Amino acid sequence: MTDAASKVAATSLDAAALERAFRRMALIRAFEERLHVENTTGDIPGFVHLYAGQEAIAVGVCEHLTERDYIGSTHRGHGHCIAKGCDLDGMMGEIFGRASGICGGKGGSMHIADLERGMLGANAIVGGAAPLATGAALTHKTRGSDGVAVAFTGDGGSNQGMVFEAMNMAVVLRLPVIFVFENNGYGEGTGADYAVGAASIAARAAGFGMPAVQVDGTDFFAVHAAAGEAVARARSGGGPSTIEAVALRYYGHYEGDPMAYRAPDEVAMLRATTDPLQRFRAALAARPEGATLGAAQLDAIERDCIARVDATVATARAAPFPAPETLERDVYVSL
Amino acid sequence: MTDAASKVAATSLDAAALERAFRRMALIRAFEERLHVENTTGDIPGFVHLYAGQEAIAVGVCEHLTERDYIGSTHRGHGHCIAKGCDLDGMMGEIFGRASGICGGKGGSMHIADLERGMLGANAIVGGAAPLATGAALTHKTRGSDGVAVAFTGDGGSNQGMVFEAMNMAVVLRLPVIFVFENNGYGEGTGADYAVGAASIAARAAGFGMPAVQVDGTDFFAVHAAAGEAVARARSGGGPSTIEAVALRYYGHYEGDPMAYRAPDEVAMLRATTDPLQRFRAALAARPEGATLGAAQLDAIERDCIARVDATVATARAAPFPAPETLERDVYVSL
Amino acid sequence: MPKRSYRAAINDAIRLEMERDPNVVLIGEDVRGGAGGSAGDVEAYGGVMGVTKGLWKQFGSARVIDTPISESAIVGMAAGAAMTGLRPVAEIMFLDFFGVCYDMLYNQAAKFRYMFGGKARTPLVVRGMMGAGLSAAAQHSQAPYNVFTAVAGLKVVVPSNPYDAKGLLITAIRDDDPVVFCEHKLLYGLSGEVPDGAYTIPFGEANYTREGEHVTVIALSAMVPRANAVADRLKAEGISVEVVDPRTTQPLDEEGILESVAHTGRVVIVDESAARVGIAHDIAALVADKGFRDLRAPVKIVTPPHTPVPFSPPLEKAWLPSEARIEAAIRTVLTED
Amino acid sequence: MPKRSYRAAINDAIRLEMERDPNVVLIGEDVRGGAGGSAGDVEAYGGVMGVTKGLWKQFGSARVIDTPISESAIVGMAAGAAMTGLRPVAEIMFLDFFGVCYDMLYNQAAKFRYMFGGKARTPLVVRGMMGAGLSAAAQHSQAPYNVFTAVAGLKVVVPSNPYDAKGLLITAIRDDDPVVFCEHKLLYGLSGEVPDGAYTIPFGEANYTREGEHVTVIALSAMVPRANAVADRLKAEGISVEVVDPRTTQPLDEEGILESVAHTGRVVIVDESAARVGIAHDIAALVADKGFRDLRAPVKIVTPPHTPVPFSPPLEKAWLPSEARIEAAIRTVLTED
Ligand SMILES: Cc1ncc(C[n+]2csc(CCOP(=O)(O)OP(=O)(O)O)c2C)c(N)n1
Ligand SMILES: Cc1ncc(C[n+]2csc(CCOP(=O)(O)OP(=O)(O)O)c2C)c(N)n1
Ligand SMILES: [Mg+2]
Ligand SMILES: [Mg+2]
Repeated sequence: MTDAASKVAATSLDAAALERAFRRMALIRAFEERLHVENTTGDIPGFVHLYAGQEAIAVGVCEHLTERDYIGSTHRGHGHCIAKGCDLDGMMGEIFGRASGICGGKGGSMHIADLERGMLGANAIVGGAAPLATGAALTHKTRGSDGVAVAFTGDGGSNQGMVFEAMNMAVVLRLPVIFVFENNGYGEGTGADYAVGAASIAARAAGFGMPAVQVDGTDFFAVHAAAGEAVARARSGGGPSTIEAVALRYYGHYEGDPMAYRAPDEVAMLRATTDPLQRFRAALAARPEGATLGAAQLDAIERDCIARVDATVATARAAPFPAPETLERDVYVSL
Repeated sequence: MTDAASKVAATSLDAAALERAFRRMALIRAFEERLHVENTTGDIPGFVHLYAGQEAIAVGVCEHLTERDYIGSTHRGHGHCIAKGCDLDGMMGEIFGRASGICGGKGGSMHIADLERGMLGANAIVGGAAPLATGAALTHKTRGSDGVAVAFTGDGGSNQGMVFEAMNMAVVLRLPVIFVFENNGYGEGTGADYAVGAASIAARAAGFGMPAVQVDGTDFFAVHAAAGEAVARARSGGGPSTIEAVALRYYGHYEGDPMAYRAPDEVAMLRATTDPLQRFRAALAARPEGATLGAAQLDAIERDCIARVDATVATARAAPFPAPETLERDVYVSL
Repeated sequence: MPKRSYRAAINDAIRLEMERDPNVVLIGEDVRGGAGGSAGDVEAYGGVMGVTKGLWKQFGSARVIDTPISESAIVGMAAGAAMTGLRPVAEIMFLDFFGVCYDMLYNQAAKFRYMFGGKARTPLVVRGMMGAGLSAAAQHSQAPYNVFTAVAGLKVVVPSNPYDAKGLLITAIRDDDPVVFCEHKLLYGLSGEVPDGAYTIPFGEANYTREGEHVTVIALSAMVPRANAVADRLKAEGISVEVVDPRTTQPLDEEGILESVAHTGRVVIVDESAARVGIAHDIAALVADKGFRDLRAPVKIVTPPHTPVPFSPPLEKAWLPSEARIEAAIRTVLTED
Repeated sequence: MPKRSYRAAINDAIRLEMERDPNVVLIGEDVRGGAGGSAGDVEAYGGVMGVTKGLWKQFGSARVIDTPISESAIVGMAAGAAMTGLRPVAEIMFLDFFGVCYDMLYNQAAKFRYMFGGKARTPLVVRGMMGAGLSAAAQHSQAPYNVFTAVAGLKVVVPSNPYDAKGLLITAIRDDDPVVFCEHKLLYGLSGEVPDGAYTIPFGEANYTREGEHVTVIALSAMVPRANAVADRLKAEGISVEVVDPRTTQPLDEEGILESVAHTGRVVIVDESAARVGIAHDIAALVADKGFRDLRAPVKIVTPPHTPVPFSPPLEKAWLPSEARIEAAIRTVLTED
């Protein structure tokens, strides 16, 4: 599934939808590129894991979702949050550990959640989203709604026991959940080619008895098409699906990671040849909307996004840290 | 793989080997049938899970193993213990909770172990044997020996996360371990057809990137042939394999289980049509050894086994219970 | 008042809450029993101990959900369902199995509310059986409520009789926080007065099962009947024993405990959970701090030895805190002065 | 004596034992780092915190084994290897992850010897980092050594300085029982005198890091330097504080602790593990029983609040037991009489 043009035909996105999708990818990119710089100031506490290079996956999937659909995310969750429509100031405030953060500064980058928008949380336990999203799918099924849930997991996380359990559970109970495995090549410093013993994550998932495909995760249209099928299947009672989307990350496992496990030119090559935003532009140029949504407009969107991120960083930096009195709040609903 | 006769050809067992195999199956059968009766006396503490009906699996696999090979077992472990050569009096004493038990009465039926014989223990945690046997295989690999390890797991246990993790780990590290899944139709009161979402346990395992076959677990020769290939592969550095062996159990999940989840005539039908010992006899009759190892000899072996079990029960019942002073011993090697 | 067993009281609580609220679902292994297999559409088990019998017949497979043997997916799915609006009651058959699924309770359900800045609600009940006494051996006889109590975000219930079991479970199901409900397998057959219909018992309110003057015995779960028996026996001797059953270990009724200690000045704590770092130690620490000025004798704790649970009946009997050991501890704190 | 960091001391201990005994193998995620991927045959990490750096280069992939992210298989494989003759050192990167793999420690490795009647040996070391202070948030900042200490069959080590870390880890690797070795991430950079070559420190022997007369402060892991700092500051005021570092929580040096309490009559326990059912409570219970007659003031414990670990630095700073809170507790037990 690498020929973008072919996929374009297969997807029914009007100009507005295409613009929204590009805007979301551009916003994720701007957000992460900016964090890469901000992190060097030492003002961001804890660990930050950037999503740059994987934008087409989060957006290609989430474009099929509404606010009543749920997603569960990972430690590398900024892209999923933005794709699901989380509040940008709340995210940035949280990452900076401020009171203005969407979790009041208690969670940080690895625990951003926006429950009203169906974003069930980033998760610092690798593989954690799979059982949780399976439960969100159970809620939809129990209530007879046609809502779905998506679990985002990495290639490394695909080897975690509870993820396998969740996949079998979803098949047995025929739950409307989509397991999206983002194969970005590495789990920390370990190659997916080493840690995943199977021919592919998708092939292994297929053995569990659900439709499973591998797509090029740098190709928005390929992801969007595969997700469209999976979401439609789930909504119509067809049960779970797996999508393995391959897209290597642009930065280290965490900010500060020297990446000694990657060939020196790997990332430069990726940026030059398979950048998701560039591929989106190329695909657009090859279709009628290319006229209405040309390079100039897309450039403007990218400038917009950078400006929005500038503003959100400024807001976050201006916000106070949480008050000490909040330390012992929010543990229980009632006690 | 259901035509026994064909398999016979495929296996190179001389008369002595055939006799030993039959004797072990008969001993397991006698042991379990007797426990079924003994349990009604109320003299056996705790839970007992009987292996009757699955004899061909434990024996078909363990006939390929020596004492330096390891096996990890389940809560339904008596058959594995006998097939691996555990001391019968030690087993029965343990099941009766006596000081003469192989674990001094501290473990019981669900924790029988005989480490000198490579039997790493029955395990009351479903799926527990898979990671442990994987570790025993690591010991062999690290030492450059050609020893192997076998993990016995049930159909229900095949859905446990750590079993999946162990399978992937074994493929990644190319470990000499064989995952034997005994599909006896049920996990407690739940059908394998319900709980295993995949087409088969073997099909799911194949997706992990290892050779995986499904065999008729009531056909000793089918199991023996599949195990022979898997063990040879492991010994020669070919890495892990999976064998799913299908053989329904004759008794309840535990002794006392009313089995309301099974068709009333299911077990009678099994005993009449696919009994592992009967099938072994039939296969033998169809080959030259049938002459030297005829019905009369096989009957004699079965009588032998029943007599041995009589003796072992008498010995166990005569043995004292463990002394209270032993309560706090054996927790640590040193303190 | 009608008599019910501890088992029946738990069943009754779940049934009433499932009737009352369509969001309550039951999830676990063989909570129905009989899915798949050759017998056709039956309820074969209703839980391995028969605790959930009849619920599948009444509520069907959509709300009484049998699962594969996948505890992480059971608890994780229940937690995900809880944070999205259901009120799942998830069963971990034997609480000893928390080892294969603890993350979903420990790092997920317990922490959602705090990590997410107070926005999450996770009305989840995880129930299971615990405790020694049936020769179920080392992996099926433990009582790990001490471990659960250590985790901020969880509530922990350890009912000691049928009346409490029903009222506390109804409270647990209606509670908006994750609750671990620990059923002692030795108590399932215990019968007592249990009203028909729903009633709740608030968390964090200890129950004085015996009132007394000379010594306070704090006991939990299956240790409560033993402590009561000792108290009744000693009464004849003129030794007046107050027995306090906290009923929930988080929240813990600190006042209730300290009040009794202030009253008697002497404390024995009987706890099956652990010989080290157990609930007994947690309560002893409370008393040694806030109750110190009232103490007239050392705080004695009666727990099992620091060993796994043995299989053989005589060993297991010696392992569990006995009435004899409870009595001896009482006599020690009474003679010390 | 040469100076080494806590990190280097741990690395040194593992290297020396791997040189000494071919059965010692290292198992974990990115203990090498660089398996697969596009860089070719490199050691990219040597542990996410660099603790195992250089070991793969020296011992190769057969003994420094990178694994998938499968903690149950890591600990389970290590346990199975240990019971069959290897002496594995398995890493759970962050001990918070015990939730996804606890069964293999709790129901398996810890219980083999007892369940199998004393016939098994499981020379397994499970090591990992713990503790708050780096804004790693609720799922990467916990210190669950209280949970491990509650389990019969496990030994638990909580080193507070480089010298102890090396000696205790060598002891752990040579020990024939399963040991959980808990490294505090705040201490990795701490430097101190560490001899070259192998030496062992026996388990169960507390270290008096400060000798004093007026009050005993029992502190563990990263709380020890804080307690020492407070002791040094109060000396100026003429307040003489004895600081006791148990170093191992199982076995626990009960005599060493009780001796100090007998000497001072006043106790403060500083423990990061938990606000409920922690090591502080376990030790307080010991003192309230066996040390009761020596006590002249309530037993005060200083722990974090009963909340998950918050992310934001000011909150996390307020969460961790501070020198100010330790000092306040000391003053309280000194004024009470
Ligand atoms: C259960 C668990 N094990 C290990 C870790 C440490 N860890 C955090 S991220 C990570 C790598 C995850 O790799 P992958 O799933 O491919 O996600 P990616 O970082 O590539 O997005 C690891 C090992 C963890 N957080 N949780
Ligand atoms: C982790 C865990 N979950 C649940 C149980 C309870 N249990 C004991 S045996 C069993 C059924 C196992 O089924 P299967 O693996 O097919 O083995 P079989 O009993 O059929 O031999 C269950 C659910 C357990 N012992 N351990
Ligand atoms: Mg990855
Ligand atoms: Mg089965």
